[in-house]
Amino acid sequence: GCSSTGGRRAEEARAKASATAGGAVTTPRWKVAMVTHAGAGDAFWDTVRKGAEQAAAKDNITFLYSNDAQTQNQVQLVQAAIDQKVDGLLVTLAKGEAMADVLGKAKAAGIPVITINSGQEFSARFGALTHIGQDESTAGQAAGTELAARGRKNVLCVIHEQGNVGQEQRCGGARGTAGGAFQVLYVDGVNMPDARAAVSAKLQADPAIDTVLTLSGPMAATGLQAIQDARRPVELDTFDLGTQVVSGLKAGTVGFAVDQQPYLQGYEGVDLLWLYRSNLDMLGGGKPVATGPQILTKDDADALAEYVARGTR
Amino acid sequence: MSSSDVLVQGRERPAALRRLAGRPELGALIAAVAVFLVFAAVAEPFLRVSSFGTVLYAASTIGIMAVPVSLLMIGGEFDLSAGVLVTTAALTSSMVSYQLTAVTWVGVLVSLAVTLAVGLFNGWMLSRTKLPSFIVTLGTFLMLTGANLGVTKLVSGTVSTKPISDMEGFASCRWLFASEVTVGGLTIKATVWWWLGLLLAGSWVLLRTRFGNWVYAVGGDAAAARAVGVPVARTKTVLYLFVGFGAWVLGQHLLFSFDTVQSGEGVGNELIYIVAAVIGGCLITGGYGSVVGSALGALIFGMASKGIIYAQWNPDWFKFFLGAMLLLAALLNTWVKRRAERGPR
Amino acid sequence: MSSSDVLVQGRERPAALRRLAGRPELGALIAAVAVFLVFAAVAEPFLRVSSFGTVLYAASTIGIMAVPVSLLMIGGEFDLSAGVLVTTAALTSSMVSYQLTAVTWVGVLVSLAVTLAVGLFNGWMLSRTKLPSFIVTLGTFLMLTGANLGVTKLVSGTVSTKPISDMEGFASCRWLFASEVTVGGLTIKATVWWWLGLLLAGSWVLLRTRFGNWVYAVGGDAAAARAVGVPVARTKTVLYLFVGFGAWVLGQHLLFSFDTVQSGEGVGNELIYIVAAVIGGCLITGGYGSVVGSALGALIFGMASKGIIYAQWNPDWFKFFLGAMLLLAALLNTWVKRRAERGPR
Amino acid sequence: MTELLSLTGIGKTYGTVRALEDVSLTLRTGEISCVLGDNGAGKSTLIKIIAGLHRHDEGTFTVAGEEVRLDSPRQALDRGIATVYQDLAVVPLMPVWRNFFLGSEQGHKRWGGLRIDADGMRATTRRALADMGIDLPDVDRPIGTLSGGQRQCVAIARAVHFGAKVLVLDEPTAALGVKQSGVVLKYVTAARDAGLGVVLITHNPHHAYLVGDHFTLLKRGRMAGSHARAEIGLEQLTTEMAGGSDLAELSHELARPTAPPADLAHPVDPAHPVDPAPADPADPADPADPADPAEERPQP
Amino acid sequence: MTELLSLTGIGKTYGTVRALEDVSLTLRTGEISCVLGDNGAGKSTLIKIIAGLHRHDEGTFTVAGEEVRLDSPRQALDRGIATVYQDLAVVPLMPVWRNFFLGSEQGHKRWGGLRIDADGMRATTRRALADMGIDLPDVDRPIGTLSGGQRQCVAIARAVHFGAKVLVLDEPTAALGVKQSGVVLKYVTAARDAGLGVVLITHNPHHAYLVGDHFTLLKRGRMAGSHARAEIGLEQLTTEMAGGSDLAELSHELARPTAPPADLAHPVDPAHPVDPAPADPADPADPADPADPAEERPQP
Ligand SMILES: Nc1ncnc2c1ncn2[C@@H]1O[C@H](COP(=O)(O)OP(=O)(O)OP(=O)(O)O)[C@@H](O)[C@H]1O
Ligand SMILES: Nc1ncnc2c1ncn2[C@@H]1O[C@H](COP(=O)(O)OP(=O)(O)OP(=O)(O)O)[C@@H](O)[C@H]1O
Ligand SMILES: [Mg+2]
Ligand SMILES: [Mg+2]
Repeated sequence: GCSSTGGRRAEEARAKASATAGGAVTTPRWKVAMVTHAGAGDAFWDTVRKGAEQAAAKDNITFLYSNDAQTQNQVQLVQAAIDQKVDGLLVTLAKGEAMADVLGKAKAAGIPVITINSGQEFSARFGALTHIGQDESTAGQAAGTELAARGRKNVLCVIHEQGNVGQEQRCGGARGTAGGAFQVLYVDGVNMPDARAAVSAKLQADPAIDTVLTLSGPMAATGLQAIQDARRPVELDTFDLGTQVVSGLKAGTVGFAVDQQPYLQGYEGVDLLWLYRSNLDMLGGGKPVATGPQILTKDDADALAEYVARGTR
Repeated sequence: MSSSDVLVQGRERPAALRRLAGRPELGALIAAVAVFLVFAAVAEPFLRVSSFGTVLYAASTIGIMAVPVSLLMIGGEFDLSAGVLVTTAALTSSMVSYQLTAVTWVGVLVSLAVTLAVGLFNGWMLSRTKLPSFIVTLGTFLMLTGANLGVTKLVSGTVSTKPISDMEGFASCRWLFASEVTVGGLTIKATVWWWLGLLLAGSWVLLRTRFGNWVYAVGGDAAAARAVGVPVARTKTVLYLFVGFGAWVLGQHLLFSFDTVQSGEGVGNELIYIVAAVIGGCLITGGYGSVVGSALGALIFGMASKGIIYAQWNPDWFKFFLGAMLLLAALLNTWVKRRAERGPR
Repeated sequence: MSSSDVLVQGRERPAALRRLAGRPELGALIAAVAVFLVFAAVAEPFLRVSSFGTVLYAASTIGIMAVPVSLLMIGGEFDLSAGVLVTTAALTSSMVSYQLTAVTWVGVLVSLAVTLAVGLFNGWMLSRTKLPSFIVTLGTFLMLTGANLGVTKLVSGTVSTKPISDMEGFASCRWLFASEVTVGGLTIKATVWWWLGLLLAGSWVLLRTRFGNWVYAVGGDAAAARAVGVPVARTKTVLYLFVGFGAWVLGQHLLFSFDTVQSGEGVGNELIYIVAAVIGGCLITGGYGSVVGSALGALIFGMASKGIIYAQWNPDWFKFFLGAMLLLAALLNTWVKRRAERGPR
Repeated sequence: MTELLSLTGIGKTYGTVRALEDVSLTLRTGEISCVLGDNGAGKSTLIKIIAGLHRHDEGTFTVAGEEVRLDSPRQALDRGIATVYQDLAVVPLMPVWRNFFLGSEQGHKRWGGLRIDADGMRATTRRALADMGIDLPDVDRPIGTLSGGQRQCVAIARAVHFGAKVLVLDEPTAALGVKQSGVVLKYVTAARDAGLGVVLITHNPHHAYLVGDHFTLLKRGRMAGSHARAEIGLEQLTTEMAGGSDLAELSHELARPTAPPADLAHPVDPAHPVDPAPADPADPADPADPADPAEERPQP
Repeated sequence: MTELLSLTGIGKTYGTVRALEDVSLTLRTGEISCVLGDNGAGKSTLIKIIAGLHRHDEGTFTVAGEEVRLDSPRQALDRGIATVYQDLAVVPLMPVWRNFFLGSEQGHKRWGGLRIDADGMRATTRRALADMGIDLPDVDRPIGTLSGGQRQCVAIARAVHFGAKVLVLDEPTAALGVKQSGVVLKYVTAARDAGLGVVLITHNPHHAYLVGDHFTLLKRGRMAGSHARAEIGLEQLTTEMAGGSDLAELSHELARPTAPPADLAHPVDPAHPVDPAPADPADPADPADPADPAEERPQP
């Protein structure tokens, strides 16, 4: 049987107007590789990649993407990109020092490098042209400031990948500026029922908690469920976006979201490499380019909904 | 024939006592009680009724899979793909319903067909190639992980599925897979009923049917079982189908309770299912164990992982405590079993 | 005694042929060649000398651990803590040197002591408690994962260690564990030499020493081995010490090549080591396998995982391809072995 | 006497080992066919082909006149061939009664045979074992904790209990005590009398001659002789089994306590053939050797 | 004749099963002590205690005058006790020669014994097996691919090869053919003559009486008799082993082809005790039964 509501048909109806125009550049077909420290199937990184792919399509660039969460594997992937003699390299520097050697090799091979997302402090040192992104600590601090402004007294920061530097920095930054009590909870981000039970357990154990801060869109959705389970008036705030975050913002169940515009990081990374190769341009003269943090609230929800549903915000 | 002519082979202690001591789950039961007592003592919120619901929910989401996984282990095989298969089930159901704009029940049924097909594939590969199940299901595990991501991106354009809560049939599916009832402060989720049902069915099949006898036999000594006419390949394949069924149930719960599904989920959970089975008394080499034990294993895991949170121990050391708890539970388990076997003096 | 009086038990084909066919690694060798040929055909960059260095490096970081892990598997046991133990080794070395402001060699030695102690703990728990190694090392795995994080946070305040490249001894340590030589475009990292050394040593010990004989025996039938006087517990403990040693080597490489260490890493690698061993012909149940095979397994894994990158296949499907390659390699492996055993007609 | 089984020119190779070559055997209803031979002669291999555990590489194998190539023991069982293997084919961790009924579980009537009748199966097992002189009050014990002979008894009792048209026994009395051996031989003759065909492997020529109707001798995988009972006497059979070498000579050597241990390398001297002791097949009242009842069965 | 082993009042319980109770045994140099008994009587259990595989729960166990409680077979081996187990204790996947030397590997001199002498070990294995009448050109085959009897021969050859002061054998001849059985008995007597003590378990009273100096009878875990050779004859031994029940009667029944299969439930009729056949122990020239050389060994 068919469903008369929702589903693909509804989406198609909504998206009738949208159309994409093909760009036309005259540069030869270059090859750009992006190597990130993302785990597989991470929505945030998917958005980064979408931006990069869009820019590559526009700039007549062959775009190669690879990712691995482990330092040594990410280094090997960068090396593999160098072996493939790419024309440009985009790298995340979540594990700063570890990349020093291999980026030196890229430099020696004459490959221009731009760092994205994390690792602003290493970028120039390792000879990158520029850095596009946002320091996780800075984002955390922005979240903390917002929490303080909203008068949250007791915050629970949910880290869904234990030992992940970026997530630690987000929580760490927020702890620094939030003012009130601040706790951390580790959950298993690939086991949502368990994560949900863990957060509700924590809420049951500590009645003082008045805010849950999650670090990704999907975890925000799980956090909302946990709050429901715990039957307590707890506010949920989050980093990054997602369909459920936007609908949460709209409905008022999500207080605010800290966004760093992942699409922009990917898009600008590729585009700047293209500009550099075709015209030796460099945005900001090589100074780091910030893509966030941006605090989004109920007011922004309506405007964002369409882009989030499309997977580009 | 006079009874004196019959050799009495040694003299035996009362059989009932020995039978209790020989039950694979006795140790797990005592370990579960011990873990409960520990947290009851150190974590005041642990004893609240509402907390009990949370722990039960956590245990049930492990336990639903631990039932077929323990049966499979008694049958002498592993399934490393069990964790991601749950995600596959949820993704399939969601994407089929969404893309066809069909009543969600269509997706639910297609999803069942897919999980059973994966189980069939595992069983078929195992019996045809004679490869160890560790390798076969590791292959399936990697392929499913890749396919979950690849297909989702291909179909949805993103790494997660689109919400389907506004579709027809969602409410009834949700009722079946993700509803909850609250009785006197205790919230019981649908997964708990499913768990209970699977537990009873699995236990009955194992202990009271001819198929259960075969499961023990193929795990204990496949060559001997084959020699007396047990269809070894078919038995193992059916066990993989069970795992597929369990993954389907849990996958539907995942979908209808969270509305959207991330394609990267489920990785690593297969180990937790195996742990639950082993803590519950299943031998890793097969041929021994019980379904009830796996439920106790799931309960221990659920209590330990949530108990640490209720007790508010330093979260940095969470995994450390969890590992220590598991080790202690397993130790207590074997100690009890050995004591029981030795019997009263 | 006349020779006619001696029973010839069946008539046998030339032993040399049978012996080659009986080698556990024959199938893995052919599978490795096949994987190489596939990527040589589809991925142009794969055949470059520099790429060869990258693949070799990737293989060596798996292979260093696959050597002791395969020995352990031949001895009939698992080690799920092998992956995080590598991280523990790197963390310990870094933090000890940094906190004591000592020559890095101090940290390196303390780290060796720690990894060996973990190996000893695993072996001791195994033999004292008679728990399956799956459970024991899963406990160690969780505890180490927790301790890696907990101790690092306690000591460094963050989840990664501080850089130590400006400390005394770093250069010489780096030379030993993380240097590289380039010969005609081919860059060979220190790990490759370590791998080769461990491979030769491991293979020699397994095939040519009394201890190697014991390893086969305790894995093949621990009760029988015990009955003829083999010190089963001691043999297994020594195998765990080997794993500790391998983890120490790889951990030092990570530290001295990347300068800082993330405390959350290493999880999941233990499965890759086991896969390398199994693809290389080790039986999951113990008693059969070879060290050289584990090296071929590591090579297959390294070639497949990097070959997919060189071939520029859709990264979304990376795991899918990897799983398919592994399954095909394992299939080819068994097919070859079965053909070889049947012999020429 | 209809033909139950017939093997013609059977050959089997394990990898590089040639275990059987050109072996033929025929079994009819109400007949006991004994297979004899030295260690490693290929007896178990022959049995495994009949039982469907291995496929033969050469020759033809017909069951009830139909040529077959058995792929699994199930097929053999379905054709009425029940087997006791030398390595027993029991699952050590399973309780005795589950092992007893494994593959032929007994269903409850009420549940349409789906639910097994555990109590009934326990009782049957206990009874079948008691009939063999093994009183095991607790048939819930894992069979791995039984003694070697007890396990053997379970395997034999199982095959006899479910035995259909052909009963195949691989050295059933090897691990058995005097009494149990007698019981097993009694089962064998009872099965024959009930019209079954029996293939019996044993190293004990007395046991063989006591019950056998036909004797097949294997040597290094080949047939070294095939005799009907009428054609051969116990002495001749014993001599052929021993490969023509002299075991009485051995008794001599054993009797010499001064025999130097260095002599160990040449235990059997083939140069001194002797005539084995003649048995007394005539007098049924003559109390037979209790361990090896050498009494001849009168021809019906 | 110094005392090698002495067990007094030994008891052993497995979980809830009482396998041994108040059993005593003494072994001196140059003596063969036979342990006899029905299936499940506790013979293997007794052997396992001597071999260090199980600890005894009650009683005292002294080796060379010193009271011991062996924790591992290694300790027994170090005290010079070599054992052949009923379940053989071989590792199926390992090559024959590695199994042969397992636990007693032979080192190369040049490497300070660290490196094993594989070729030497192969040659020794081949030789030791050939001595038993098993010619195995390829000792690199996994031992699991050998026939049951071949495996038994490897286990026996191993114990004999490394045998020190005490040789313990659990039903060594059960799976063996006529020739191999003879070889094994010859080894046993040679070991005795070399001054070793031997504990021998067998179901074959002829084998036992042929070589034994002392006979211990077990019944349901208790001693049912303990006799020096001088005190007991073959007939009496056989009767005691058979538990006093009548096996000749069985022969009668076997001889009746009309015996109804329903009778299967009562195979042994205890009501008809008979006198077993008298053996002729006097005449060494009398050619003995080749399968079961019943000839008596003259007292030294
Ligand atoms: N591991 C065990 N656990 C429990 N019971 C056992 C175990 N091993 C043996 N038994 C029991 O102990 C008793 C004696 O067994 P044992 O193996 O010593 O007999 P046996 O005299 O060697 O018999 P057979 O001649 O059949 O080999 C038997 O009742 C047996 O079932
Ligand atoms: N699975 C196998 N792989 C290789 N060779 C085998 C295998 N099974 C048996 N053989 C060999 O085949 C030959 C015949 O073995 P089989 O087991 O049939 O002998 P048997 O007559 O039963 O001997 P026994 O009386 O000792 O049991 C032997 O040489 C044996 O080593
Ligand atoms: Mg045989
Ligand atoms: Mg025994």
